[in-house]
Amino acid sequence: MTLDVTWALQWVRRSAEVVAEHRVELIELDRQIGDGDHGENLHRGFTAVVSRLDGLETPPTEVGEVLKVVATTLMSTVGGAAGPLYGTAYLRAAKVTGLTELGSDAVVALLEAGLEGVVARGKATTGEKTMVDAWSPAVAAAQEAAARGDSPLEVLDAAAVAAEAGAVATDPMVATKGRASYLGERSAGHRDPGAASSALLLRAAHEAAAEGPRA
Amino acid sequence: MTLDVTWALQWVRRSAEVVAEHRVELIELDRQIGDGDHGENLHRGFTAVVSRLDGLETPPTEVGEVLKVVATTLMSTVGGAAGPLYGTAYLRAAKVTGLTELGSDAVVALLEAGLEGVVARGKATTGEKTMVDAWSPAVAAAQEAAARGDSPLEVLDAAAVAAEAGAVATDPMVATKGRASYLGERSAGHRDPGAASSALLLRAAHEAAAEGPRA
Amino acid sequence: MKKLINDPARVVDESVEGFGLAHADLVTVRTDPLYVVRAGAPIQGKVGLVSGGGSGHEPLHAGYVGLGMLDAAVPGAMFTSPTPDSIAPATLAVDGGRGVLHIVKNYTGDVLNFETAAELADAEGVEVRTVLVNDDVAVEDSLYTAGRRGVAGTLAVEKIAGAAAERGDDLAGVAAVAERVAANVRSMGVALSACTVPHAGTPSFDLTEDEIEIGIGIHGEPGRRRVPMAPADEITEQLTTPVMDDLGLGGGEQVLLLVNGMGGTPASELYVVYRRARQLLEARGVTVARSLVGNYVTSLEMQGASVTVLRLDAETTSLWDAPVRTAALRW
Amino acid sequence: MKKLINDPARVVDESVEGFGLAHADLVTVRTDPLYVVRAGAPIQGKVGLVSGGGSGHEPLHAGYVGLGMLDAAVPGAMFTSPTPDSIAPATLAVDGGRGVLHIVKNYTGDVLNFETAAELADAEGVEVRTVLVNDDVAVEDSLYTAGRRGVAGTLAVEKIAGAAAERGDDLAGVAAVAERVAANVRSMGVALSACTVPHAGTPSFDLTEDEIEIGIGIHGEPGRRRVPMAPADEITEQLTTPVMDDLGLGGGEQVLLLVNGMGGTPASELYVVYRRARQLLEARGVTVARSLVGNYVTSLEMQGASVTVLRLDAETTSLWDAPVRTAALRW
Ligand SMILES: Nc1ncnc2c1ncn2[C@@H]1O[C@H](COP(=O)(O)OP(=O)(O)O)[C@@H](O)[C@H]1O
Ligand SMILES: Nc1ncnc2c1ncn2[C@@H]1O[C@H](COP(=O)(O)OP(=O)(O)O)[C@@H](O)[C@H]1O
Ligand SMILES: [Mg+2]
Ligand SMILES: [Mg+2]
Ligand SMILES: [Mg+2]
Ligand SMILES: [Mg+2]
Repeated sequence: MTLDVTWALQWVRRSAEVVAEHRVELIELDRQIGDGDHGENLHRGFTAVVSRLDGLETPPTEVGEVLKVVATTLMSTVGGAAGPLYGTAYLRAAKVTGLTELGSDAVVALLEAGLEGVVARGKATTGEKTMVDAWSPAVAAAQEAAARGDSPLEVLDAAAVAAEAGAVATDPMVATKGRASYLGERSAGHRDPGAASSALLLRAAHEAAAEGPRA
Repeated sequence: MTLDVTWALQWVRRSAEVVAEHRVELIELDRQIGDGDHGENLHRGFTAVVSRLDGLETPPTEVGEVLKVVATTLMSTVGGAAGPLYGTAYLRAAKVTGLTELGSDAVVALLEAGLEGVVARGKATTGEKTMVDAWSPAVAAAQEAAARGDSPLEVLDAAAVAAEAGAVATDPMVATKGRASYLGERSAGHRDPGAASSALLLRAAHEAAAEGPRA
Repeated sequence: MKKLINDPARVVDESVEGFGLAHADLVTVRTDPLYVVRAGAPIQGKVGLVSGGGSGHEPLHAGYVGLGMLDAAVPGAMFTSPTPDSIAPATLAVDGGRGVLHIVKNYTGDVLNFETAAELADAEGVEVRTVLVNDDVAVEDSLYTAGRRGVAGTLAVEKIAGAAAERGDDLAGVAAVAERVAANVRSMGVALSACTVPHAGTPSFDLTEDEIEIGIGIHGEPGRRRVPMAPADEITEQLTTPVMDDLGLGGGEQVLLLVNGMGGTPASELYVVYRRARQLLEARGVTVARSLVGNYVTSLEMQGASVTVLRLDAETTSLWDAPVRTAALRW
Repeated sequence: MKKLINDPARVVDESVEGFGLAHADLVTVRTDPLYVVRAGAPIQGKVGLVSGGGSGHEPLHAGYVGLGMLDAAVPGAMFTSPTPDSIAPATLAVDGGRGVLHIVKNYTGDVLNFETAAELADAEGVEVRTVLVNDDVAVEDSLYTAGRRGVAGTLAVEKIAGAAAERGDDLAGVAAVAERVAANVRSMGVALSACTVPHAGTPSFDLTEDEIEIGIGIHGEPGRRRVPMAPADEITEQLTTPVMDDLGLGGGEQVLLLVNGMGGTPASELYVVYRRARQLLEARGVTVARSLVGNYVTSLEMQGASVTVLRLDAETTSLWDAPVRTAALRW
């Protein structure tokens, strides 16, 4: 499908689904090196996003409108570290997508803005065992894919693949940002929950595009 | 051996030993239907009795003197229900034994006084699942044995056998006195810890008499 | 068993020593025998108030020694009543010339040991009156038992009688107020988990993941019945309804509602229980005029709670409100 | 998991509702968004104090709302920082015209959410200053981490800054006192057992019968290291020594010693820890001038404790002593 507002809405719904499906897994990852709430927080947040979108009187007409609803709803319902971080990511992403349909470059711009949002708030760089370790390779892969002329769908796939690899790559890292950093060396050997959820959300973006519009 | 002050001292030492040996078992019985301290309380008490007797400047010369030390030390170190009950039992027993050597009738009188002490303080009758259910048959058996002319040693044996049976007989009873009574019907199916410890103490009296003086 | 202790045999002594150091402005700890008295005791011209019992129920009783409450607390071994030879000296130590009230939770051991202590104090010329606290409605057929247990209602008796003593009531007067509180207070408790007495080392009973014990006391005893785990609102009903019924509470009455944690329950859960208990009282037309929520009469680290309701009258309300300065209760 | 709750998703709301009912003389609970304000807020002419954070640490923060301490507390979901859209309204609700101080425990989530809330309040014309509490010495290489966590030392910052606001200090003054306390308070904690967050349903970590976690925070996170169970005195040393060292405490100094229970530890054990911590301080020539022992900053039903030491000066001592009237702290 084309990456228009229908795609954006579908991305949100698919996000809510994957977060619900992986709620327990994300809680468990966070329990290992954090405080065990990441899956619950995102689940609460995306449930709120969906019901907020469902409740809108006039349906959004642009991708950016949808992402802005996601941003403000996550900020006001998720809490913890992930709420402001994802909230700012979606807010920045919303700003660069004042278009009715996204091409490959726009997808890259969206992802870049998201990463910038996370970094602006969280001040983390790669290798600190945070969601940046999923977003950063995702952006790089998307840039490469767009540069070699891939379709928007392919760009999203490249981003998701890279984010998934990035999440896996957090396993051996010693955290130096976020709650896991309190564990010092003991944080090694566990996957960062925020990196894992980022990979899920980026995969959801690709799936929403691949699936075509739902009934 | 003759039932003189040496016997009384040996009874105390043997009591301290059996209480130490059965400490965990008595705790466990009390844990089932009470608060799990009976073994610990008696252990603390008899340890104190032995060290008090060891510390006496002039060794006691009469059975009654020994029993009075037992009484006051238990009263001041055991606490809970068992402290005052055993304390009063030994105190009453001490009074009837102002003799240098006990015959069968004196043994009976000693046990009768002990039972009276328990009943005076605790107001329990048989069948209420308390130490009275050990003491009461013990007294009856001792009376019978003495009446048929048994030796003091045999009288003590009869008392111990009856106390042991009496303790076993508390198993199916529903407690109506003491802490186990709070459980109502649920107290059935467990042995009363105080009856169990009473049987141990009476058996110790017999063993002390049977053993002969120690080195 | 994992506990922040050094030696099971020394835990009471070390704990009370720490308590005395932490609250030297309020209390003095005497050793050999061990008891805790209000700083400056005896207060001349004031009736003395002494309570005590097995340890493991902290802050009861030492946490309630101070202005407007107890003059002395006598800690026994864990879950074991203290002996007369610590109760009697504590009694003598707080006699200000107007006699001493013993506040005794109704357990065979406590009753017997305080009885002897009272005789000993009497022999020394100190007049002693005793009030028994027996607020636990879980013990239903009290005719056929050792009687009802004293549980969290003890706090109310100590607070209100303490205020009466502080305002200068004589021994008969303080005892009468204490009796009135004891007659109007009822409690019932639930355990979600057992507790472990240091010297025993194993939990006081064994519960599976979906069972709870209703009608427990404060010594880790099993309760009256074991029931399946249920939502807090349902459990709270099982505690509050018998309490209200036994008190015969009717519309228009005023009460104090105490939701007491057994030691290992998060405060957040106690407030969930409080919320429901209050709804139930209000549904009967009863006004909750005073409230207290927290760990006040505990069973070591047991998870669970009890609901205590005290029927208030104008005098007991104002005595409840009177100033109190103790380690665990102050206003 | 056995808890006195109805629905994991409703526990914070129901608990705070119960809290508001129990302490209506001290606080008012606002809903949608949820926060707790001091009765009568805003107090005109007084700097407002707002704190908040994930729930599960009760009595922190709502238990400290009232005269001489906080003006508002903002509870998040269990162990989850609240969001700006509850923090900002709470901030506006307690502005008495002289600005508001945010007291924020140093966690990424809390910092970010309070940051946004401060911006929102600022946009409404309310001046906001923020003090970060980061007293946990367990986080050693704070340059390479999110920085030290805020744990039980938060209580001291809230109490002392609250007293400064109550006496009429301006926002800069209250913030300066709060910073001074934050700079002079250190803590370290131990867990004997984990805790279970209602929505997770499984314990936050798994410990065997003879292991403990040293250097834990207050969110059920594992600590810095897992060590074998040891006597209380040894454990207390492992907590107190790093705290004293980090503060650089020397002979002749005066401190406040807070031994804090994590929620599931019997009071008797906390006093055993207090006793040893005090011995260690006194062995360095430090005077323990003020003390507090109890469950003040908890991790649900976790068994364990933390040791907090605050270096006192004349002003902070008198602010500590100043009257306070909250649900969980009053004198
Ligand atoms: N400074 C940061 N920069 C980027 N991501 C971060 C930062 N701090 C935390 N995170 C991410 O947030 C995730 C945790 O989110 P969550 O569990 O919802 O919040 P909290 O830690 O407050 O409980 C971590 O797994 C990590 O990916
Ligand atoms: N009223 C009573 N009369 C006789 N024996 C009693 C009475 N009450 C309790 N006991 C005995 O005391 C025993 C319990 O002793 P112990 O555990 O030391 O005291 P506590 O019940 O105070 O913990 C019971 O097993 C029972 O045999
Ligand atoms: Mg988390
Ligand atoms: Mg017992
Ligand atoms: Mg006992
Ligand atoms: Mg969190």
